[in-house]
Amino acid sequence: MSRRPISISIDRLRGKRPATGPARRLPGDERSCPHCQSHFRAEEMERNCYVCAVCDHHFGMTARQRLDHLAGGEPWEEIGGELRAADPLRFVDLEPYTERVRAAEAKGATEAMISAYLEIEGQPCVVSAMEFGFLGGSMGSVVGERFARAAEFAVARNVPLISVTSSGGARMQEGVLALMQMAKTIVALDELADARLPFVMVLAHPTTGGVWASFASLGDVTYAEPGALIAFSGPRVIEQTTHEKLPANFGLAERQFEHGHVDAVVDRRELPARLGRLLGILEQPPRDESQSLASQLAQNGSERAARMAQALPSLSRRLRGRPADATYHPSRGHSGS
Amino acid sequence: MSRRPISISIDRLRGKRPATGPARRLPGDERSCPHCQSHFRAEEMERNCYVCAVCDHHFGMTARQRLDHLAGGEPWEEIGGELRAADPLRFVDLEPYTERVRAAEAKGATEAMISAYLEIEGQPCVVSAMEFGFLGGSMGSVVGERFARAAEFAVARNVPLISVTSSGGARMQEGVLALMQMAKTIVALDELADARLPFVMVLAHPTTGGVWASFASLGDVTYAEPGALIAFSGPRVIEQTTHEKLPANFGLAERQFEHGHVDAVVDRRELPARLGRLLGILEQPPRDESQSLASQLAQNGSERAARMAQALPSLSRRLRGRPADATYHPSRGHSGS
Amino acid sequence: MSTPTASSGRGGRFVRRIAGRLAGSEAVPGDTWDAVLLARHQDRPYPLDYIARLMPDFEELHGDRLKGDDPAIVAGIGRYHGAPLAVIGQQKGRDAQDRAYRNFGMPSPEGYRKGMRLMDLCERLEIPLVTLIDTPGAFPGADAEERGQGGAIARSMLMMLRLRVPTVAVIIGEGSSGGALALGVADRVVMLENATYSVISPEGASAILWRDASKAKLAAAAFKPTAANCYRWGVADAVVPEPEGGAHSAHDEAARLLDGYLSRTIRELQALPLAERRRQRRERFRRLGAMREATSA
Amino acid sequence: MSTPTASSGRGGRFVRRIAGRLAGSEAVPGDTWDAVLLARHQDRPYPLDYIARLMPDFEELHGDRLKGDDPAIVAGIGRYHGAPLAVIGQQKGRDAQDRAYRNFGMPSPEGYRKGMRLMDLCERLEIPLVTLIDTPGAFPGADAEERGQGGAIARSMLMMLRLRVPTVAVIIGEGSSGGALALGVADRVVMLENATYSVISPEGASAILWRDASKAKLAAAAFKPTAANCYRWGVADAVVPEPEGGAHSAHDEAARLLDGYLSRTIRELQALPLAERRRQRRERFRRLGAMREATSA
Ligand SMILES: [Zn+2]
Ligand SMILES: [Zn+2]
Repeated sequence: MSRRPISISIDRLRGKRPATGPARRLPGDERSCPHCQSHFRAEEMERNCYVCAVCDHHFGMTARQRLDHLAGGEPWEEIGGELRAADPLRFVDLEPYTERVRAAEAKGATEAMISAYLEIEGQPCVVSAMEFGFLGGSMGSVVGERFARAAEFAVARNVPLISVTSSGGARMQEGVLALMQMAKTIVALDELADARLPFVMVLAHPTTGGVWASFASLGDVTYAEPGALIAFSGPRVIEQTTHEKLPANFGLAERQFEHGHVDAVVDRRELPARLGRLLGILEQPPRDESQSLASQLAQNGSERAARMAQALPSLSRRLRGRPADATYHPSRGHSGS
Repeated sequence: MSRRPISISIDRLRGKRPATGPARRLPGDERSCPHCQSHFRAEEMERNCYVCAVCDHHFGMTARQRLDHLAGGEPWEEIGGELRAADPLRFVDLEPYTERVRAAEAKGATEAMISAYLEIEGQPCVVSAMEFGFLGGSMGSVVGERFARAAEFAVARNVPLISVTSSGGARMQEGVLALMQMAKTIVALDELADARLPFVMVLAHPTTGGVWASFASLGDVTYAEPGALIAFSGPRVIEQTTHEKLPANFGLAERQFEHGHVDAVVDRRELPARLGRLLGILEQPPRDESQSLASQLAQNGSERAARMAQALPSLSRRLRGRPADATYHPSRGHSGS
Repeated sequence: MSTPTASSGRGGRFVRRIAGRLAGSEAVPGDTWDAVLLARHQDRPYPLDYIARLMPDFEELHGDRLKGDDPAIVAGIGRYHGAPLAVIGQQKGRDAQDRAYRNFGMPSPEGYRKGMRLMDLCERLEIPLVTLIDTPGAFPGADAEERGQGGAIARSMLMMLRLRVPTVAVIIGEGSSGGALALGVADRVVMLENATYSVISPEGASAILWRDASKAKLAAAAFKPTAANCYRWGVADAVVPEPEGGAHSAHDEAARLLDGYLSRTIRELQALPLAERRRQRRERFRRLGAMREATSA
Repeated sequence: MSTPTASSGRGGRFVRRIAGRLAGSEAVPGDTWDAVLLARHQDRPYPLDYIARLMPDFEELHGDRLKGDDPAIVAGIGRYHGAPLAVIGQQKGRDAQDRAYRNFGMPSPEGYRKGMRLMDLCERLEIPLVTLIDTPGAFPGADAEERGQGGAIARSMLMMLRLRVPTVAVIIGEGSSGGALALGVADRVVMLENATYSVISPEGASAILWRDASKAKLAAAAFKPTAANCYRWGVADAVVPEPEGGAHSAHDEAARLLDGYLSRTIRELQALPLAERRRQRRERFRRLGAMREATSA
């Protein structure tokens, strides 16, 4: 595996962004909820993590908003931020790919994924967050590369990798090279697995196509946001191909949970705490400390058990006559292991 | 793993069996087919591999008949034949377990499975065949042990393992020790896997309960005989527990094939040829011979391809300008690897 | 034919695998049915009761990534004595509604496959595994059969056998049939004092062997499925004491007693080299059984 | 913004991953739609046609051991040059009835899981694997989605990436979308001369990008999915020649030409140490892509 030096643009820390950076304010001063028609001002939206305060509808978030939210407003360190889309096919559909990219970049994002090193509730980790606003969050070469570098960075720092997806799938304008990014993300996860590091997925609306059919399906633990569409083929393609009438909740997070593809549907406002707790659970103690700690605690556990066992005269009768070394004797001390 | 010396009773080779051995003739002179009511004499049955010549119904076979059939009438070498059932629980239901075993042994079989070393169509292998006539082919300690020794024998001789099942499940009269035989068969298969040896299953009627839920489900390749019932819970238990009305073909080999649990439904009369061919396919060439053989044949293949490529002037144009070492050049000789 | 206590007899000699253990004192016969009732007591702690006490930080995982999520099996990862620990357990319900939801602790293939998904996670992230076994058996349904109930159980056993991380199986209540053993192929298999482990439920055996559904007590006495007997047979490696009066009477205390055994055992297993742990695990299940050897065929 | 052929330009410099290859001659533009039609020619050999010619002794395996058997994917083991070889391929039907039976070569999750079952067998028995790719994509059905189409594809890729045995993926016809790549994560990826490999079918792209179902030719020209282009981009490691006139005109010859490549390549891969083979396989997919680097943010 070729390991390029990992470049970090620390000039992109929160608060130091250029004025031409991502819009911190939503266009206009208000947004209305597509579900319940409630109106919210931009600062109300931000305060409530872009969730409707009335009906809990989860609005889209930019990648930067996502990283800020997970980092609890603390700065984060971008990984692979210098990468930009190229146009290997010189692709033109209704307009040239280069023009589409230029227009997307002009809105402030540099690509459809930002990878960053940060802390969630005190747990250091790497997060790759997708940006649906950049060409539909489509996965081209830069997304694949930023994801791979995120995994490699996580391996280098020995921290878990988290990804928040929001994507229409592979970026068609990069042709078969976009398809190959699916495999690239798998390679990255395999390296992460070699390092015994966890990979946690957060499926935001929408997670479809080649993103769902690659790394987004492979979380050790997989959360989804309420109402997120999660599918390989979107509802329109399915209805056109098979002439099936799809249920209204087809592919939504809640239904994917029922079908066993998601561990939990988690409200975005609870996500940092939930992720922080999970990373805490998964943290491996340093090898040596682990053994001594385990030994200590086991000793404690055994002493408590021994106290309890005083009240169990019936047990010793039942266990009588057995080879001592194979039996659990709560009243006996431990030999060092 | 403790490796007991493997004991082989070669005095049980075909033709040398004591008169008190298994009945080579079926009781009475005829049997009638339960499906089409046709009548057959015993020698007709044997000639047609105990398959109804009219409707192809597969009758039951004893383990010895099965081994004779697979070995093409050639002798086979029993493995673990000295093992006999014990009565660890001193179990009594409507009659004592010891009496049931005594009665079953009196009919000629020594237990519900015979393991043997033999050749199928010239392919040496170990076969464990079950005997439904011995307490419903139930798996007790002896069946587990004979299966495990079969796998260990296969490892020692570096040959594949085949099993033909016909069983009602675990032998209840041996209690939880019978249950443990399921795990024992799994251990045996894991040893076989360590030795990179194939395990081929033949599911005969019926394969149910703990046998289906252990080794019988784990064939690298799994054949089933037509009409064989294959299930963890039998139809009666299911109907009593869930009050479901089961379809007539519930759990039958053909339906299990549809549900993806069986590779092929194979007529018994074709079984030896089919198994022989499969073992031939799976046979690993000796390491060194493999490489030289492969090298030789690849050379041949390449020469043929080179001849063909003469007719392909368009190809060389299309491939022009590429780095030579990454391209397939049929017209070029091979460098040794 | 010889009986197990006779070391020689007509036509064979006893293979002394379990003879040493059987020579010990017999179980007290009257206790058997009581043990069956205690093992199934509706106030007995279930996996989530132990988990809540042993691991306040616990993340339950859901779904087999194939078809669905089976509430009869709970699976997840928690923080245990300063390190991650994975738990898979069969979960019965306590009230009528919950019992139906949990399908009376009878897992479907999806449940075992959820467990295997967690085993895969354990393997990759090097997390030890504890299974908590309490089931009347795998669910006997036509759909479950067609989705591969037998294969799910078999593969679960194989996967447990192959795991490179330390594993402990605890029979916390009723361990019946292959549906229990599917989670029972561990480095150490232990039973709570009042747990039972058997090839079939007494009711099932009664219907099949006695052809009379009312002979469950008789069947229980015949199977002798108590912890003490399973220990004698080598099926259980240890018996973990319950609070006086049974685990149902004091969940906290039951959890503390289990904690003492588990924390010590996981530490001991982690101290073993991988190859030795796997050798022991295989050997443990390879040797179980009781049989004679015929002197002549 | 720079274009790929310019090595420097406004705001960035070109990352030279594929620049060397792209500097070669462009594909002949008129060939693209012909290649699409040829790749889908109904007389083109399908996996079972190659298998019958390369491995007269072949055992097709069926079923995913979970839910069913998918006829859109064929999988099995055969005797190839004196040793076992496993093959997984997408199988289209030739006549109307067979096409419907094979679901037009669009696999369901069961198909990929049948493939993974075979990969597991390859791993355990040390049997090399060849995949034969020919699909318009994975089946877009609601049931397939609910049974985990996305996860099946992802896991198939991961499993191929992790295999310890030599693997070769051959695009024999139409390689479209993740449904094709699911079988394409191999040590060597090669394309037949008239095969195509693309992120989406021209028709799909036409409907989505041009919002007009009739622009498939335009889409094909834009995607440039030919073997020659895929080779230039590093997506294909080699191009295997077809008989003059195309593989559909001479199945035997097409099989012989493939045989020459496969037998040599499997032998070469077997000669590599495992660690080196896996390193190469990872590196192969790790490096694919084309991008710029911004000099300043
Ligand atoms: Zn709202
Ligand atoms: Zn008949």
